[in-house]
Amino acid sequence: MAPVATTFFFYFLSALALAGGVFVITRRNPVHSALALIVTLLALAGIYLMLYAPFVAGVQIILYAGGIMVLFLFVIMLVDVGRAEKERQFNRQWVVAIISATGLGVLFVKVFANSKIMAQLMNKPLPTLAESNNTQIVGQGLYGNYMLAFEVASLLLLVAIIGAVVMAKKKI
Amino acid sequence: MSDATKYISHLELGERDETFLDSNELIINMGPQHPATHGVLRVILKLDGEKVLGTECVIGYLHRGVEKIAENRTYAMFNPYVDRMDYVAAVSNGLGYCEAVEKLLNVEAPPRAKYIRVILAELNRIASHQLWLGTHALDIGAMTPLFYTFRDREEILKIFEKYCGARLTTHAFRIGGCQYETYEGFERDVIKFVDFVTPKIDEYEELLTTNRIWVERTKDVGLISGKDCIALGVTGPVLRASGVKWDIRKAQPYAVYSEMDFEIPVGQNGDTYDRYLVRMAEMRQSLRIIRQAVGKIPEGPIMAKVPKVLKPPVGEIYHSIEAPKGELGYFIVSDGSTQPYRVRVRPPSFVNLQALDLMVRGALVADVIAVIGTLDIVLGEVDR
Amino acid sequence: MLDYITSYLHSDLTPGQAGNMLWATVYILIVFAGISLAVVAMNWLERKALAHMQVRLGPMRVGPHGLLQPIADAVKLLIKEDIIPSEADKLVFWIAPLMVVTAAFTTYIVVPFGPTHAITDMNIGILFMLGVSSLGVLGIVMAGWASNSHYPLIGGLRSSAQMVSYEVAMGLAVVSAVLMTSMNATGIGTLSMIGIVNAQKDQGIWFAFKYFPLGFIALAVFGVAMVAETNRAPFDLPEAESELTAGFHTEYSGLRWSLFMLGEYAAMIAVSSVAVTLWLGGWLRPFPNWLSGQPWDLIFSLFPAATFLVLAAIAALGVLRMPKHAYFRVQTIGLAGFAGVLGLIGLVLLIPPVRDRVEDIYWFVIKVAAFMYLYIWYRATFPRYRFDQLMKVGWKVLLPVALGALIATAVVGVL
Amino acid sequence: MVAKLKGQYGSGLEALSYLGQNYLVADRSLIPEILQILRDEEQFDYCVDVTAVHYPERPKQFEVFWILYSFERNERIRVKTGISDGESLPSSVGLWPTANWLEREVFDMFGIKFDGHPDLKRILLPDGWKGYPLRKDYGIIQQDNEWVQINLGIESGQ
Repeated sequence: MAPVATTFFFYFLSALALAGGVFVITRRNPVHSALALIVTLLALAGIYLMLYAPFVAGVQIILYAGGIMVLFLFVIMLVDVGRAEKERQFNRQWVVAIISATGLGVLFVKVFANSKIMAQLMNKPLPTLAESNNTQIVGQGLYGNYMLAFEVASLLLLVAIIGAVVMAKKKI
Repeated sequence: MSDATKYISHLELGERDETFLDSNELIINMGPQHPATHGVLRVILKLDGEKVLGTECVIGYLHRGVEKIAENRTYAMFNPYVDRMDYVAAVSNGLGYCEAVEKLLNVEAPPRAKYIRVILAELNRIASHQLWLGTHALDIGAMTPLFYTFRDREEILKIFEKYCGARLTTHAFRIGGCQYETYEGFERDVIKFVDFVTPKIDEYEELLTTNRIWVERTKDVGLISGKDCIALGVTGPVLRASGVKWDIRKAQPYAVYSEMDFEIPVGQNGDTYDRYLVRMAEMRQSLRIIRQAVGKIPEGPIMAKVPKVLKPPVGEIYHSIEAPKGELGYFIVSDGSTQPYRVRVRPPSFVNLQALDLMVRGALVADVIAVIGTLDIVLGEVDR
Repeated sequence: MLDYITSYLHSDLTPGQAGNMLWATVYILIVFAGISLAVVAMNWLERKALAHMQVRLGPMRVGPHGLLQPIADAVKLLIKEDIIPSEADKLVFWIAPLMVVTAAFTTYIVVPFGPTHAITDMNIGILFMLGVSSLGVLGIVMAGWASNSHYPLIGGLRSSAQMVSYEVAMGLAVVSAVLMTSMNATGIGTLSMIGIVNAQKDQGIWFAFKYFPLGFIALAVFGVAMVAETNRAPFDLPEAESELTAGFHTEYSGLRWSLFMLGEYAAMIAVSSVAVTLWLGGWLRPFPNWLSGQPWDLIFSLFPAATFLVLAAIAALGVLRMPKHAYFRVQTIGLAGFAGVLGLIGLVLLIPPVRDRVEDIYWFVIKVAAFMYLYIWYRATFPRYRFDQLMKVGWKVLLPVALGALIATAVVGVL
Repeated sequence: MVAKLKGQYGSGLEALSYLGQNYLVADRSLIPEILQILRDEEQFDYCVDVTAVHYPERPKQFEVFWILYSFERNERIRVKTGISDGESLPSSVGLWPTANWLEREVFDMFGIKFDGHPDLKRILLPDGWKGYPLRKDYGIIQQDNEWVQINLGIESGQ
């Protein structure tokens, strides 16, 4: 399908993601923060769709927005929000944060301003991504070339699950 | 008793543990307006997640001072008031009160009246159990049995209506016998009802007894041992489901139960499922009693010779009967005047409700509903 | 412009794939209206069917046999006072029902009512469907939290735990169906909803019967999990009325509450559509192999018209059986009108071009309707599960069974 | 049984029967022991009811009853004692846990205190209510107007 109003959707989704991100860190009510995070995640899923990566978009929705955020909310709802709002926020490292954020920003601007690097990046022919068999390509990649990495990652997750069980259970 | 604290339901509603992440202890107020508390029962639940740590019942929302009213009415005038206590088993209430006053007066109702009393009381027991079954199943989430039981209960209420003009608060009996002779075709109607309802009880059982979810929801829920039942004074089907074979109809027969041939169904485990089975079996036994009573009903007067103005001699009497919910007792003190000096009602629901805390401690919220249902309380009787 | 409109009519793609915005919008409107109508009809049917299972009549007063009851209900809900508790989190309270409805309706983008009768066909169709429908739980959790009251909070917690648990079993069951799509010459499967139905067509077997009983087991697991996902009896714990009064929507009233109901029923239809698409051949007619050939094709294509004509006949019978009394005159006329409309639809469906276009949709709808009937049937039959039992069923029964079916399918497929 | 008890306690205890129902009349001081013996030695393991009667004209204003039943002997017995206003009684919750609510109700209705009761507070009437309704000097339409006005916001509940 031919894309429609690509520029508009790109800026719209980006703005949504940015606004969501800002709200996540500025809201004092943790539930509001979590909801803002959901907006960010959904906007990112939209951007993935624009990048002809529907599989990643789908996984983003089903795992992050539908799964992990539900668990986040689950935990947050059990916490006394009134107390949490009065709690001291975790922003004691704001100096370091500002320095690193500025550094990253400067780097981005530099790269963008440097016409040589940009030209090199832009002139590369974009690989044609077929939307119609994206899932199949991802599947072949994961279970073909990157089999080992995939299995290592799943092992890591298994370890994490066992660790969580051990930590949650007082006696086994 | 050393382990007396086991039976005491007293919530420590003190300060909550105020740590940041560990504050999932929840105090929930269930009722007095709640779909599953069968009226205006209020239960304060202390929860850890969904687990019940303790309960406390707050009752009295329907308190009408029945006992105080009795002291200001004559014996005959108080008779209709007792119907308003356990309003789903009004006949049993009336039966207990009339027999107690008769005892105090030293008169005895004629046999025909006694047979009519037994028939109506057993019909009422079936009606009460049907109402219990419907609402209990509805609490657990099965809607359909409610409509089945209400359809069949209607037939009983029709018989009541034909007999005495009222469906619910019947005021069917008078001190000394019955006021009304049976209407034309009463026996036929009752037998027709017995034939009609016998297969219907199988139908209820078909819906529930082997239903896996029903069994899972009720088996091992609200366990109470026979010993605990006796300690807490729990009577009726709850006691029998815990394996204690005790029924006042057999132990200390009143009316004409001594002439009836029936069995006392007992359970073994004392869980909600057993209580369900016991009540189902009790309905069948009641049908058996009704069939016998209709067959044996003698001719004769329906009213004993009682004076126009009732003046029982000075004295006190305790008389109890097996109401659908358990032991319903009347303790009446007479000072020789036309009005009772003191009437104490020993309500089965009130005493049985005490067992709630023991039965639900450590269970889940959903079990509280099931246990309130299985105790078969009527708030009109709890609060009086 | 005219060309733009008519060009699509000759293509055999969905409007989304063809990139035809106009027709996509038309399809969206049709699907939205159709689902809303289906929800309204479902409301009436559920009450009637449930009532008849419970030896009562159900709605009888508003219109003949209560046919206008849903409309009366809708009007009542719209004009009801909209209450927001003063201590509630207003923004979240406001968004929650919208979230539920949006999630439920968005899934219909990929539901294939026929080979070309879908808004669009995505490469990740089934994944999209599961993902978006799982967003509905966010709305429920938000509603439970925003009400700032204990019962809704417990309802919200229950529903989040329940949905997350059952999504696992549901996902595994879906994967085993997706695995079956790759059992062809190329060995490449598909996640696209239309692709899955086409795979069943090409392989000549509905996946419910493929590798019997493996496909059927997966369908059964999905069938249980989908009831739990949509919070319906016997898994209606988040809104268990006897325990939590009304669960997460205790504090909601009027329009917002009706949005929850709309979302719930739409979600029920959506997951039923998934089950039909994945295992019961979607829009394919029954017995394509056994009863094949031109005459059978014709007979099966007459089914939609026949259904409407039979319904019209039943309604006409109802007209005859109406009491002959002045009081019932309006109702009798109304029922006769209804019978007339049904009969007219039936006659229109006999016209060959209409007949051929509608047949796919008809079979799809019939299969979904069977699932919807199951929902009603469950509700009349089963008591409610307790929370720990619910979790036990989800994790200890459904999950291993689904996993086993998946592995067995893979093994059998490779062999 | 009666003879044995009588031998033990003598004049403080009377065993009577009215209309075929047996009852013991005991002194206030003997109550804890007698109840203990009835439960432990005579197998009266089921406390049917605890209640009271008010006689305002007597010096010992209240008569308190324990109605007991023995499953073993299939027999009922009543124990009664008289106490004056303000006097308290030993709680029998330790003997029969069922007495918990029953004693609370007696307290609620008559104002009789039970020593050693774990949670003696009003049960049927609201916690802040004043007056004990089943006393004879409490009129039938009397009510705690103050409580009604404060808690229900109406002039009167009548």
